[in-house]
Amino acid sequence: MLNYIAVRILSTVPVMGIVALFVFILLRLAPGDPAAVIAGDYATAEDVERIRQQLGLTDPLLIQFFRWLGDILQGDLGTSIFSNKPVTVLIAQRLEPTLLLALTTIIFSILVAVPLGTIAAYRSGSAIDRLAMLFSVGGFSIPVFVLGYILIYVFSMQLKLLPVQGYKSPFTEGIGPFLSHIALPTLTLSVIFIALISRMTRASVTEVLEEDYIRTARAKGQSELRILLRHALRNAAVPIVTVIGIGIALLIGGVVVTESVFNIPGLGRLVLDAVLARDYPIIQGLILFFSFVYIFVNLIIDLCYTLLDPRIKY
Amino acid sequence: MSGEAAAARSDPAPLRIFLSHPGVLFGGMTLAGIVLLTGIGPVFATDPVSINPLNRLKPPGAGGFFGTDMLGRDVFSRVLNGGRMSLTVGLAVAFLSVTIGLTLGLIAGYIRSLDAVIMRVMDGLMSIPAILLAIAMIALSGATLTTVIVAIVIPEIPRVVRLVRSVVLTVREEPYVEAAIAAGTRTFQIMRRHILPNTVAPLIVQATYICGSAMLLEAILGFLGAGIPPEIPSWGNIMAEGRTYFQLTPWIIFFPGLALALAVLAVNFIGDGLRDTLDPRIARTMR
Amino acid sequence: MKLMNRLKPIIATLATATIGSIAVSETVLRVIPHADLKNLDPIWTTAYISRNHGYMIYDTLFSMDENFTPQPQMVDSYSSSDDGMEWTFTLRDGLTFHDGSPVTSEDVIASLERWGKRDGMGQQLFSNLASLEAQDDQTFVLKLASPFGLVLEALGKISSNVPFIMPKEVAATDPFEQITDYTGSGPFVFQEDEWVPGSQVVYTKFEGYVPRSEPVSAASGGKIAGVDKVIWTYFPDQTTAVNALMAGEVDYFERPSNDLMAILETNPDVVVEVNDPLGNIGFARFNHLLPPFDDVDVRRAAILAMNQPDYLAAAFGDEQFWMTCFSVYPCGTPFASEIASEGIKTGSVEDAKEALAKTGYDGTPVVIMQPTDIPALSVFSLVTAEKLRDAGFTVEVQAMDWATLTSRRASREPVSEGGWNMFHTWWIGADVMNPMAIAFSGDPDAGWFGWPTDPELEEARKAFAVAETTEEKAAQAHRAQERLWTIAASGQLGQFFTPVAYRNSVKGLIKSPVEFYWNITIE
Amino acid sequence: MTTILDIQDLSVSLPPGGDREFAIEEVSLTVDSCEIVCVVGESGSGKSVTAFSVMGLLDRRALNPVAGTIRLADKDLLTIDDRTLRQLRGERVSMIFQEPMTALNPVMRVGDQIAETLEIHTGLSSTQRHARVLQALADVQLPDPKSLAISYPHQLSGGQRQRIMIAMALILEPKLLIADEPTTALDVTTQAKILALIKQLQSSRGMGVLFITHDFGVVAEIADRVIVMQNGRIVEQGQVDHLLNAPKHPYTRLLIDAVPSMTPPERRHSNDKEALAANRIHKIYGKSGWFGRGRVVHAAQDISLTLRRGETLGIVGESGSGKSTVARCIMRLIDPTSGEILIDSIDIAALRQSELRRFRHQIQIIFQDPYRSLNPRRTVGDSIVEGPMNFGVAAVEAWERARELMETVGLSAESLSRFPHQFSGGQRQRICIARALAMKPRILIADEAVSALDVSVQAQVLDLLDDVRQEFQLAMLFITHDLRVAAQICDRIMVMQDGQLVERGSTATVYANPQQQYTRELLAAAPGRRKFPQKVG
Repeated sequence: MLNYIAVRILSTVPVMGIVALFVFILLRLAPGDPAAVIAGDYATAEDVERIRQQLGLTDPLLIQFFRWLGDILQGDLGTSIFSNKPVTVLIAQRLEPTLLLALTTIIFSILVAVPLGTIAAYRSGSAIDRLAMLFSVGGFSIPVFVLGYILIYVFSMQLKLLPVQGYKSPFTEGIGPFLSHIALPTLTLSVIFIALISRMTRASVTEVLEEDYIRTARAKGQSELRILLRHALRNAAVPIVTVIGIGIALLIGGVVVTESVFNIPGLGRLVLDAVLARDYPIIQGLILFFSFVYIFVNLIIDLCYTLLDPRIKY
Repeated sequence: MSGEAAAARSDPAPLRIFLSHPGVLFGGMTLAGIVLLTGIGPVFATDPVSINPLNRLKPPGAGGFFGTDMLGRDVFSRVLNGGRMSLTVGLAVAFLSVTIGLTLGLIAGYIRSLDAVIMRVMDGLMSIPAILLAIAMIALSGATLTTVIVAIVIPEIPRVVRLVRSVVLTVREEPYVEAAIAAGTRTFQIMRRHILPNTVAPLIVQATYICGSAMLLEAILGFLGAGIPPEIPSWGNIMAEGRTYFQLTPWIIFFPGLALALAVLAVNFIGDGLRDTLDPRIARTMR
Repeated sequence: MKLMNRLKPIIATLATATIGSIAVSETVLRVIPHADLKNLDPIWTTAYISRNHGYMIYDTLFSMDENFTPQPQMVDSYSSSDDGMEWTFTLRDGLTFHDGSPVTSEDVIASLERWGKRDGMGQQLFSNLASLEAQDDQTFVLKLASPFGLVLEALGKISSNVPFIMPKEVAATDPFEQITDYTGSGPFVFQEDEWVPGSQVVYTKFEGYVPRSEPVSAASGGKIAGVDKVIWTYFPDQTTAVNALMAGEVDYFERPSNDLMAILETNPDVVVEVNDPLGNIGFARFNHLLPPFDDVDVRRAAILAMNQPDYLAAAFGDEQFWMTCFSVYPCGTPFASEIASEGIKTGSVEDAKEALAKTGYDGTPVVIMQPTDIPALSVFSLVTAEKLRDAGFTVEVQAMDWATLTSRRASREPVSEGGWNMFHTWWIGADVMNPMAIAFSGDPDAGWFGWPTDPELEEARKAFAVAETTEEKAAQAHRAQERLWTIAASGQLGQFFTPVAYRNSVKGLIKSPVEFYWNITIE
Repeated sequence: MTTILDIQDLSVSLPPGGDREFAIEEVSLTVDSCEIVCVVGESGSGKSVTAFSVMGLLDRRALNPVAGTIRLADKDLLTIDDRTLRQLRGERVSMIFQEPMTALNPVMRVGDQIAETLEIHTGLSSTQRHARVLQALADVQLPDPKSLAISYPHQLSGGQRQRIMIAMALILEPKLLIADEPTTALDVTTQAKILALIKQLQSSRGMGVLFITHDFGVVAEIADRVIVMQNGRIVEQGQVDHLLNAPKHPYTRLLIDAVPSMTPPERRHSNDKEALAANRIHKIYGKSGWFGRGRVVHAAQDISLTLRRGETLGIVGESGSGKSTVARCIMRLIDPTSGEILIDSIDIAALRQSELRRFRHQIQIIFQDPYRSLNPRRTVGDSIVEGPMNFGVAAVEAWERARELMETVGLSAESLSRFPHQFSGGQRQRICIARALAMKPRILIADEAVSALDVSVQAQVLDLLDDVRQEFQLAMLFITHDLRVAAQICDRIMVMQDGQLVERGSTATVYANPQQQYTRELLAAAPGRRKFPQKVG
């Protein structure tokens, strides 16, 4: 087991390496020039050149890459060209809102999606099933931002139930404000995630319900509900958990949009600003960071398999 | 005898089931309708890019069926023409990612030596959130139809590769493949004759999903300001441009939004239909 | 893995990384700025948001009043020799930096020198400068080598780059590197630990600030902080911003999209008004180095097609927010006039067609760079594209974001090698009030992107610089305008005003081209 | 003797569009206490449907009882409500299934799975339940119940799992046990033990058992009464001895005759020249982890064999004995870790894939599962001509030969243009044989080639194999777990266990007086030795 964890962790290193290289190349091949942006309207070509040198953009690519890589290994993701702040600090500032938004979304989605998918699977072909699946397909079909606008319009502007925008930290401003501010973003972000999970739950549970041991449980005289909870869900868990892991990427993507719509000062906003401003260090740092999170989460999930299914041994 | 009979009964015509699938019926009709409209629409609709500042933000009726946008352009004709672009993106992405993914997947699944390399790269790509990758690529290398398509294709590839690879790995264990090996069939032929056909079904299904999500992603990229240049209308950038006016003139977002939702819905329905018709086991490998 | 351990600190600092909380006792002004404050050095960048930040925390020697005449701000008294070659300035008493140390001539000189290396006008001042020396802590002397008539205009420059006064050691920073110490002597103090780039900036009242006695007039007069705290929260999304203002979650919205006014005006608690008397001037800039716009007649033809109302209506909607202006200097400013402006008034595609036909235009495609992330400019580009097409040009619109545009417009290469033919932008009125503005340069080497060449224009600008009397200045200004029109340096797209919107509880906004936050109170 | 189960005129309908209207039709049978009733039939005979309708476990979307009654404990199971039915299940009637692996919940400790039954039907405390579970495990003669109770199904052997199932089924001492092919998935030795166990428990508890099977050997071992089903109808029933010795219905007779005899027929000893020799073949499976080597499995340990033209060499053994590994090594479908495989004194074990291709046509193989041996997407013809055409045979010629071969294996030449799913299992196996023969091989390997087939079909395919062997002078390597089959077709046999060779010799000798203990057990375990007098020479 430990052996496996070690292997698994080691195996993420090349992946991270590839991500790093990919990101680096991506940014360096791009035409946009941060120096010019910095130099501003009145700058002459010389000024731009000067700035470019200060940013070390004139060195050979390979040197730039390894310099950068070296820094990363020392935990230094570089310094923002514009705000002059260390990328790690910028990330730290923005981590909380994104993290909590992601968490509330995941929790909410699971609470809704798993029962939904299970019922759909159990009553497969029934009205409930059709409805649930229609919803889930619908979830994949509505652009996140349109949904966000509609929710704001209905809940904030018309019903005046919830605040329009912003983020309140549960640590400094209390749980109440936090919840009221996070509610709409969570709802917005959850729809696609619910769609994803409920689909997988349905597929997985449907498959499990075909299994012989379900028949055995019935032969014992077990009640249908118990069969679903104790036998079906337990065995259907692995693919569901897996899809949640893969969904993290989807989630991070959604966060970018949701945060701009609801004006949440999170990482999604940060990356967007950085890209539009050509703030290379931030873009690199963030994409690396997100990939790391993704890989890490999926690593954890991998290890959870052993708990969910004793047959999986490492 | 009954054993024989029982066997002979297996495998009814999948096409019939497929076509009788309610989702497919709905999806197919809707999609056909949309394609038809976007196809012939531009003929009778006005010029989607001609601007008319004095006739801006007119509600539906006053300015064309769907009203006009902030430049006084006819939303109706923009939606029709935009559909063309969105569908192009959807189809192009689906086609490209499937072809590339298929090739890589076959290689990875059959040539052990390359497997590790390819899959590591795929893992790397997969771990970068699609939207981030896309906005980065587009914003950095300039938004054109091509860059948008490429930017959406790249994150999609790994999923296809994994799917194909898993199919290859299972199928290559099948006795009939071993029989073919025993019959001295060359690897390439084995792939072509025995393995490739097995990947087709799941790939078609996957393709429909990719197509749908690509159209959505295009819209979202537009919203984030990294979409197809407004010169060429697409459902995505129509909505993106109109979003400032969401409360003032909802129709600018509503109509393209509706069109998009319908199209994606249709495509997804067809995908589900295919999935249910084909081996349900592939349902698991789908998103 | 290593990275993980290294990232631990991030998780650790989580607690500190929360949005600044607001105590009820203090009065707070919650502002939606027009842009995200990306960097804090108003000398290093010309970004207007950084300039506004500068006005919050720094003070200036002179500052423009409503009539755009420079008035002393930090300066108490000053005198100049009869030939105007030697100037002596004395600082007010009681000027202190946020750290309590007094403001001295040394600080002033260091600050001006740094500014002089980056700012256009500053460069001109220093190029005519013989010496700039401190007499004592509060007095310093400026000696000119050659006549320069705009000493006070330069020192009182209202917009980027503004000669803000920083502490000596801060001003010692290489002008091409950002400062890292944000100590100023202005009416507000920057709260660095509460700054979340991309989202929030927090300022608190500087108790130690000694305002002038005069009433506020634009940038001049006594800067009295009316609130304890000013919080800028950047909204990337207009719709959300407007909703937030209407829901009373913010007090003041610097630059709502003109089209959203319709919504805002429906809300009784929200005031919408134009605060900037000058507004902004839309420009269509040609690249004078590349065909087809290396030919003055082709440029003229293009300008003939440009009809200001079309641009303005398309970009800014309701007419209350724009007006046509056929002067290179903002209408309503001293040098504004319509001398030689006939050519730009026509705005008729037909005339353009005719004119173009007479030129040797060979159908060379016109590459227009369209900044899709800036709505107004994006619209300008589309309008121009349409007009030029109708006028018989071959047009290719290339969409990109502003960042890409700013880097690409610096290229003098042919289009095939990343060059360009046209792009659109605007200058805020205050920046183009006289010929000195770099926008009007006729010198391709020192000049602004587009690089028009016209010695006579340069003469006019130089003459303006040394002109003593107002009449003389006016004469040179008009000469410059006449040249600019004749060489068809760039297309004039008219004057537009960006209204502000605020809760009616906010009082005491200052009429000015630049947003100031002193003198504002909340009821 | 009281009647526990009484089924009268039960008919269960099939979904429309099938080849017949009813899965079972007018089935009437009874099970008394203290008796084991075997329901025998081939696939599709409806024997399982009968069993499942008693449990009320039919898939209602497909199968619906339309007529008749099932009386158990003076209730009609077809009319009572689900609650009552659930109560009866496990308490009065319980069931064990064919595949104990899939029948047990893989993520639940077996102890808990047994306890679950108690949880449902009794108010016992968890400690009491635990005690009962341990008792039950002991009753089914499982060693060390304590540790077994906390283990997961995948950690147990097939036999142990089936015992768990039995313990689970019997923990509430139901009056009726339904056993659906409970030993089919097990090795022959294990099967013998399980059968013994069931019989013992049945008599000690005086239950009635409804035992579903396809194997007359098993019937002979365990049944008191026999019911023969065909196409959903009962064709004959009666006391076991009576029915086995004097079957009335032709179908019954056919089934009984199809059971291969344990006595090898007289065979001439082939002195023909050697077609293949394998020397000291060794196959090791080892997962070598990042840190050091993982555990290593010796799938086959220096196995040597020679194979003459025209003779059939059998390799018999139970699952995991390594018999298939040897076959696949010789095929070079997997690469032997060491050892040589000589054809015409060329060691093909050493050849690289590219060089190997030239030799491929000389050895051909037929697999166990007829449903996976043919590419469902290619016509039978395509599959058959593929090989020859790989070796440059002209299409016309290849197809001509294919037609002949179809005749040879007893199928019509037209079938070439049809797809596999249009054929039955037996027919597919014939096609596979044709495909193999198309290569004009010298050596034919049959890897459990008849194991998946119904007895009647099995017999025919066996005959076919024997015929083609003679006709084409093939050297045949016959892999099987079924001693009866081996007895009938093999000239010589090798007995394998755990990857090692236990005993070898001419079939007759080995069967007559086995030298090794394991071989004796194996032979002894073959079901139905005692009750097929006319078949045990």
